[in-house]
Amino acid sequence: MKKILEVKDLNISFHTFAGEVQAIRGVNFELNEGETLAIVGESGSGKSVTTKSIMKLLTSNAEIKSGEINFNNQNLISASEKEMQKIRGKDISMIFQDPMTSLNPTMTIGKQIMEPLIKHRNLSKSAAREKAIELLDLVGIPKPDIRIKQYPHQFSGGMRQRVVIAIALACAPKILIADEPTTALDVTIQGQILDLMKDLQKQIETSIIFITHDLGVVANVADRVAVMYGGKIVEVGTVDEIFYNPQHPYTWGLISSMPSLDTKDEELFVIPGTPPDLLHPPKGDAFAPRNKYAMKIDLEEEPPMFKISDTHFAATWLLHSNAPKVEPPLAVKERWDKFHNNQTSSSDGGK
Amino acid sequence: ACGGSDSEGSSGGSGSTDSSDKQVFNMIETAEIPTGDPALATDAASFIVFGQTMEGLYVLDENDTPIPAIADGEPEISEDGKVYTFKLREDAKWSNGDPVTAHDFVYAWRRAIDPDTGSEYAYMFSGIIENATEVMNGEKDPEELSVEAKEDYTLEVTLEQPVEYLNSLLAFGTYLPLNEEFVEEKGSDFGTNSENMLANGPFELTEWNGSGLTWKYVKNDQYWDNENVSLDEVNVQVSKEPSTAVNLFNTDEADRTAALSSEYARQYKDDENASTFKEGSSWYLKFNQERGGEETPLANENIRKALAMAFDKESFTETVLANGSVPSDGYVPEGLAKNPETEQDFREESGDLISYDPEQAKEYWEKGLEELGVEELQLDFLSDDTENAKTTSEYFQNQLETNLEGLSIKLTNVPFKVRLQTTTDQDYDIVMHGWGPDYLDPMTFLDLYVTDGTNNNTGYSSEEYDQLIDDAKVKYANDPEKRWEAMLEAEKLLVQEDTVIAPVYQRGRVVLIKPYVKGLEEHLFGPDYTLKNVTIEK
Amino acid sequence: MSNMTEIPKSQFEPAPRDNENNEKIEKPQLSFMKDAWLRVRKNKGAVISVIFLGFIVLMAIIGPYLSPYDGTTQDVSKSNLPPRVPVLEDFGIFDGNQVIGGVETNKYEDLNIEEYYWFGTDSLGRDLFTRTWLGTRVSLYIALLAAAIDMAFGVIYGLVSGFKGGRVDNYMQRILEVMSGIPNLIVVILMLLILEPGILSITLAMVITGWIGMARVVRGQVLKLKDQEFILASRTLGAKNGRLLFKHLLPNLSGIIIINTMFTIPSAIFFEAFLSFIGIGLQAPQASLGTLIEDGYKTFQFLPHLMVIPCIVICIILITCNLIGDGLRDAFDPKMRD
Amino acid sequence: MLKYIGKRIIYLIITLFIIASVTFFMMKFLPGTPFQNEEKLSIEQREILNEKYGLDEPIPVQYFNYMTNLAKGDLGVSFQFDNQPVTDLLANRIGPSLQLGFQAMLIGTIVGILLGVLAAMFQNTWIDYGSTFLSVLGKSIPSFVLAALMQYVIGVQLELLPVASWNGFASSIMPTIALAIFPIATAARFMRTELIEVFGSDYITLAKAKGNSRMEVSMKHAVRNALIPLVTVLGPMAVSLMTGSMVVEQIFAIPGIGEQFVKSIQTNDFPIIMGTTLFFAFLLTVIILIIDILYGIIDPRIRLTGGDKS
Amino acid sequence: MAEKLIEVKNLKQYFNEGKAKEVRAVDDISFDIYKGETLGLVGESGCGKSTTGRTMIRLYNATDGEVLYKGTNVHGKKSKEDLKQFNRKMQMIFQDPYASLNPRMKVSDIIAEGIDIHGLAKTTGERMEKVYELLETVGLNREHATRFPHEFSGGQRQRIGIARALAVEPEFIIADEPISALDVSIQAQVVNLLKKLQHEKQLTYLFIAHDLSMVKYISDRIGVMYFGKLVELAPAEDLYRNPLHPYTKSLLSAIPLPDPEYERSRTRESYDPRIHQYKESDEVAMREVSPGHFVYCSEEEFKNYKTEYNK
Ligand SMILES: Nc1ncnc2c1ncn2[C@@H]1O[C@H](COP(=O)(O)OP(=O)(O)OP(=O)(O)O)[C@@H](O)[C@H]1O
Ligand SMILES: Nc1ncnc2c1ncn2[C@@H]1O[C@H](COP(=O)(O)OP(=O)(O)OP(=O)(O)O)[C@@H](O)[C@H]1O
Ligand SMILES: [Mg+2]
Ligand SMILES: [Mg+2]
Repeated sequence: MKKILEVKDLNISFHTFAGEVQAIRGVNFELNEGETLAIVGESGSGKSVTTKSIMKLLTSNAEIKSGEINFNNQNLISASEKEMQKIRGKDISMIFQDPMTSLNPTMTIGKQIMEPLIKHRNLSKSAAREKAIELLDLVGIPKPDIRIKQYPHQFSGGMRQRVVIAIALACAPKILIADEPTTALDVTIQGQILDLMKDLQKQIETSIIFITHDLGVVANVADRVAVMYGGKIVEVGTVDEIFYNPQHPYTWGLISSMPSLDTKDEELFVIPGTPPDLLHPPKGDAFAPRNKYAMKIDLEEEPPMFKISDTHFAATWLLHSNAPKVEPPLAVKERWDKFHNNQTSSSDGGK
Repeated sequence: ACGGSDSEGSSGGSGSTDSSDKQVFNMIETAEIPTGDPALATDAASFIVFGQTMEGLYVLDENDTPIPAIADGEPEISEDGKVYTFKLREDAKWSNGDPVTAHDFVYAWRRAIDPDTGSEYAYMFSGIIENATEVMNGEKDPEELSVEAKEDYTLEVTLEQPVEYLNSLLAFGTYLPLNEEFVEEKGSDFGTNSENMLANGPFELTEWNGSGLTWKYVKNDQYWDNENVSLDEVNVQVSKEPSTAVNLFNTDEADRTAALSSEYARQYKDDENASTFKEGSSWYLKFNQERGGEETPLANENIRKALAMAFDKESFTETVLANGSVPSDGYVPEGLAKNPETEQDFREESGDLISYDPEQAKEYWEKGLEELGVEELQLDFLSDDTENAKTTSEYFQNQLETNLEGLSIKLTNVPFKVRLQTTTDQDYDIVMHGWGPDYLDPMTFLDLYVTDGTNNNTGYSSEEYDQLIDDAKVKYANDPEKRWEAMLEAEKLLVQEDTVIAPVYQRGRVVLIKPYVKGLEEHLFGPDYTLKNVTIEK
Repeated sequence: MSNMTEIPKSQFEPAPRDNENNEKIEKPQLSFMKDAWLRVRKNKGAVISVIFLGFIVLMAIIGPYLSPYDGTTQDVSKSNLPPRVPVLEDFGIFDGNQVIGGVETNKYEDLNIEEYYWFGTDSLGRDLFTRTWLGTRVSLYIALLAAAIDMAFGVIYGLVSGFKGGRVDNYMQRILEVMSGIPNLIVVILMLLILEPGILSITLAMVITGWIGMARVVRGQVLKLKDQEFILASRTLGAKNGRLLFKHLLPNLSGIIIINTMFTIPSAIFFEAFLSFIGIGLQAPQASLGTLIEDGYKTFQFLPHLMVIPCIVICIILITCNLIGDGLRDAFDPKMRD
Repeated sequence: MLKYIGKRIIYLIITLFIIASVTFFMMKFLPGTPFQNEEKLSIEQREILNEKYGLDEPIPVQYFNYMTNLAKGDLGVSFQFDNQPVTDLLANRIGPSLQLGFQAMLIGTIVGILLGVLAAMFQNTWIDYGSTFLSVLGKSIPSFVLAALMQYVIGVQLELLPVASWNGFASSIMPTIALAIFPIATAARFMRTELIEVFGSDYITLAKAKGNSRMEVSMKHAVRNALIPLVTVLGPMAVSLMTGSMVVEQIFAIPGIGEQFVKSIQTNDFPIIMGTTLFFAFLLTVIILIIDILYGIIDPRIRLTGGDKS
Repeated sequence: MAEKLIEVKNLKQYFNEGKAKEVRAVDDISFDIYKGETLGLVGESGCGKSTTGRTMIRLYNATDGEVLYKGTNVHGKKSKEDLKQFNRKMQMIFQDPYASLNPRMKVSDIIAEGIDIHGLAKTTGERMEKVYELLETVGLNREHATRFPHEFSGGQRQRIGIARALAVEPEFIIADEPISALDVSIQAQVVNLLKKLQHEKQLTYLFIAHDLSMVKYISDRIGVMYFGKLVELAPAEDLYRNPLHPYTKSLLSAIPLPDPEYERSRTRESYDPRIHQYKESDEVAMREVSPGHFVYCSEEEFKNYKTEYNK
């Protein structure tokens, strides 16, 4: 598989009135052609900042301290604003979380879809309109020729999100970044949108970075999953590896704190405490204070990425050869068992 | 002075290459023209317009002496001095070509006095012309006003009693003639813009829309004496802001400013373009002796005298007003009237009745306080919020408080209307009051302070004073010398002995006028100026 | 990763856990106001403005006592003097020189005046330094009074209107609409003619329509806040209206009230100056910055200092108030607006 | 839409009625008579005149008379300008005021918006500080000072423009600038605040993500949205410009309505006071109505209230 | 579980009644809540869940219908004292952890508000004691009492909200999406806490949410709402196993589960209300398909559901 994007050792800080917020502290990942990479993690863990930095859309108080973002043999971090403008919307486009606020309320839907088409594809106005109607049709909006003249407030939430998707797909981008595209929607509509995205991905063969904190959604859309915590990726692997063979205690927490349809009376697994204060990131593992399995070394040294398989890495000292074997939460254990059974029965667990 | 300069005057003294030989004069006024109807006119701006566009039986010459205009020479006066028969000049015409006849006077005067017209100056006829008061009060018909056109060019006027100053009244705006046909045709639109007006004077008013800030006078071809008018056109621009007026003058957009404000007058008083003129209004402090039915401290004569002597008028007019006003030690202004025999000015003859004298003031003050049995006094000082009134008040406050120990002055500056109301209600202690003449005679000032006079408002009541005024009005109506004496005595009583009022100054004005403007006549009564004899000698 | 094996085994023992600290908040305690203050402090413009404004206020308080002259004593022989300051005059500025009609003169020398008038004197020979600060005092007083009345009235009106809602709100809004239909200058002028002239009536006249803006803003905010869940929560606990208004709504409105007031103060000062110009200002001998400017304005072509000095003071007050208002808005905003 | 406008017009009439009533009774508190030479009139004369102008009747009767005349569109006759119908006076005077107001408004909003956009785009740079400082300074200098300074420097010293008077466009330049300062400052400050907020919204990020440049984002997407709140303050601002321009009118000797109005109050010219107040109020309410309609044009969310919701 | 704590009978809540923009947020719904149980309420956004809860607690005056609390109508005329009592018995926990705490009040004052209103503490010392106790009950500690809400994370805020509700010792709590705005990792904290409290204090819950897996976990019975109507009401297990109403089915089929294998094989069903094709004459009402399992249906559908259920 061909790498299309590579993020290396990214460090980003925000300068705020209270001091320097170290939002991203060494993020590495890569994105392959045609795959969907899901990034999960709790609120404030740096998911949005990471993806916004790919587009170079960070606010003015942000500073990219170090790192590389390689796209098409070009390091975007050193790209000029002009060059970025050519990439944005054309090669990389983005879908935002809130369909209610991400459309310009005073511009017709048509204009908003046509904008990137005229810009990057040099289409004429009429051609762009035609294409826009086509796109609306593609994302399943009935009567697109009428709808195109309407304003966002005349659309329901689900329809707006489709419009946002249509805008993002207008130029058939190589990478589509979807930052919590369904969080604000109902489950039923969410399901439709997810199906739609998967369909479209097949049609235009784009790679997707999908941000969410809903593990159900991740399970549905992702090929690979990166788990973020405290400005870092703490575990990355294929969707099966993350769901059935999670290694990082934070991932354990995430998975087991969700009741499955048949958990009943037992207490849910809880990740206690609060997220780290990125103004003063703790020494050692940022997750240690909330980690039931924390060891002395967690308080002193940051864990490196331990390799579990070719595709699966996790940053926890528990994987160190000297670490004691610990008992993961029950729910995780059940998953492990399933995974190992699968592994033994059929060797290809991935796709 | 320029009367002699004939029409050649226009081209005379050219030197400069005047492309057109037109004589154009640009001037500035401070207020809009409120009306073009002489019966309704009440204020300077309107009377200035009539001064240029209309002539009555008399007009004022450059020395403010009434001279016959539409009247053809002096009238015939009956034995008892009550019936005047005027011959009118037959060459006088309205600007539409109609002749000016005796009927025009009859019509105009009857119209003015008719209550339905609502003239605020109707009282100018009252007590002068027979039946005027009754007509004015609606007790008689306007037709009963004793003025008659015996023939087209003969006007007979019957007076209530002989009037010493009749000529000056006949020069006044309310006594102007009107063309009946024209006025009736225009109805209520008469005088509301320059289209709806007729002239019988040197100029016609044009380009006046009724409330605009600009208008023009153009030479009236129908005017009987138009050969002696050299100006072709006068452009008037209203500027209420003194600095703007000066700026316009300095950029040569205006040849004459209106009266400068104190600040500018002070700066420009030595300027070669500055011209100072003493106006006819007298300004003084009025002391209220009775407030809310009770005597005020000012009922005490010593207190009044003390106050009247306790401020420096000289430095007031010099430094605070600095606008050409002169300190005054009497009530009747200078230049208003002359002794019928000696030709001596009333002011001069009457002399300095009360002057600045802090020492004397202190004495009176102490005596007054003792009589009142107090050590301290607080008095209200009421004044307009115009005419530098705030600075003026502050000046008086400072002077009085400094010179009179134990006095504290509380200032109240209010708009004009409020000041009038407060004065009428006698709800004040001291008020700064100004009065301008309605005709050229001291009586226009003096009869204010008779018992219960409309404008007395001080609670002052003196049988002696009332008697003197009555004598002057009735007993000596036909005896100018005696009458003069009575008036002199009255002023002395009012100011020097009873000190009902404390004279401060006679108002003056400083205007900027280009040296090439010659022959502008300024008046202390009636229109502020007349332009008939103006020439531009660039 | 090379040194990984070198990590001693002991390091892999379970870390000591103190459950107590689980929920500990590291940051020092911050009240809402303190937090806002921290934000304001970051805004350089606002901080500098606070310093300048503080200086002006200080001068309004002590300024009149700094000069040897009392501001009401007149000496017409020393009228209209230009500024002259002891040390600065040696540097050729503020030395009493002025140019009149293109000629440089020094009135102090011409008239043998020994005194130093730091800001010069006015037409009655009064010390302008003292008068400027006295005027500042009056202007600030008027402005604060106006702002306070505006605030009290506008806030109550807005609160009631927004909180009661429904028909009451509808009527109150109609009343506001009518009130704002009346051109405010008319009201002010009429009020000043009817009322006894003075500082209080000027202030009242200005306030008559001034509170409308505040009422609108407060109402808007109340409408937004009253359906917030914390209000609903309080209701479900059985809270009465008084509690909702004063414990919940009012404290949350404080931000916009302060900001609005910061903008009311300069507009009141400005309006008073404007009234002075059309001749319905203060009673003499009271002077405000407005009347001083108006006085000086008449002669600014010859005696610029009479206008320029009070003008500078008024500008400083207005600019600083505006910038502080901005700073406060930025500080309160993130939570207050949406 | 029509129904909405109809409703608003009814409100407008009610508002005007209330304003007329309030002003009428307030005026009756004014001291003194409306007669110019009040001081020289005797009591009897005053009574005669009062009778002539119907001022001797009980106030409720006067009120009733005024209101019935008003309903007929008759605003009465001025006292100051004898026999001039108030309607004519207004007609004569309103032109220059409206023209100045309009010009100032136009320049003010355009320049102000530009300044505001610049300030917001370059937030916290010297451009921002400069624009902020300029606009606050513009707001801080009393307009009469500014007008007089301009007249002196530009008119007298440099002789670039006419010092005063009202003829032709050239003479309207300085007054327009003097008047425009306030809207410039207001619009700039408003625009800056709103834009900064709009810049923080998701749709702006999306617009950037489409590859728009800063300028395109600002002009195509942000400005229109930031304009919405500005529009609300434009109404009252326009009216105060057209009516509150008395200072500028006086300094530049412009035959406008503001300057006229102050004088009518000082001289108790009741019909003009009433007429002008009503006219101002009418203007204000109509402008507010227009602005509400304009609102709908700028903001499509408001346009279709009650209408079809397809 | 026999005792009915709450009976909701034909409750209606229309907004802007009679106007063009009338919204029938709650349109004639009836259900009971038994003492000590948790009733879950699910449905898509805007279907009227919150409105139901808020009307029950009298934040809105019901357009029609009644809510009986232990047999007395909550919405009838009541004396101030009765109201106060009622306010103590029924409490609410809100959705938005940011909007539900007054940013200008200290945590101690927020929690003590109910204590203050109902005069439950005689001295300030006693008041603070109660506050500390409540803080500890919800897993926070004493020092938090003097802090301001903005210093807390979402989960902590939500627990403060719970503490506030508990302060008046209620019997019945309406929890309106108490976890929707929280991170997955925090949700469990709150849910565990709610469960623990229910055990300790014998509380009854109305639990509103749209996350069905969480609802199922916490609820004994579940009601499904669609457009202001209750369309299905059944014991939690039963509902999941045998969903009858097509809307319920579509809802269940849409829940994403953290199980990639399941996700790969899932098929979503969509719901189109037109499939019902009710006729004028049809009496559409809640009908009991099996004991405790109600469906909103017509007579005809009822038969079909019955056969389907018994399959
Ligand atoms: N403009 C900014 N200024 C200061 N700090 C910021 C800014 N943007 C983000 N941060 C900080 O960076 C960190 C990461 O934020 P980010 O938005 O990437 O989180 P996230 O994982 O996307 O969370 P969520 O799930 O809530 O969207 C947070 O601690 C946040 O406070
Ligand atoms: N105060 C109100 N005035 C008018 N309409 C309202 C009001 N409150 C709610 N509504 C409307 O009532 C309907 C039901 O709203 P409600 O908040 O009860 O839905 P919900 O099921 O809680 O949705 P969500 O899951 O988004 O919280 C919605 O259409 C909403 O727009
Ligand atoms: Mg995010
Ligand atoms: Mg809800």
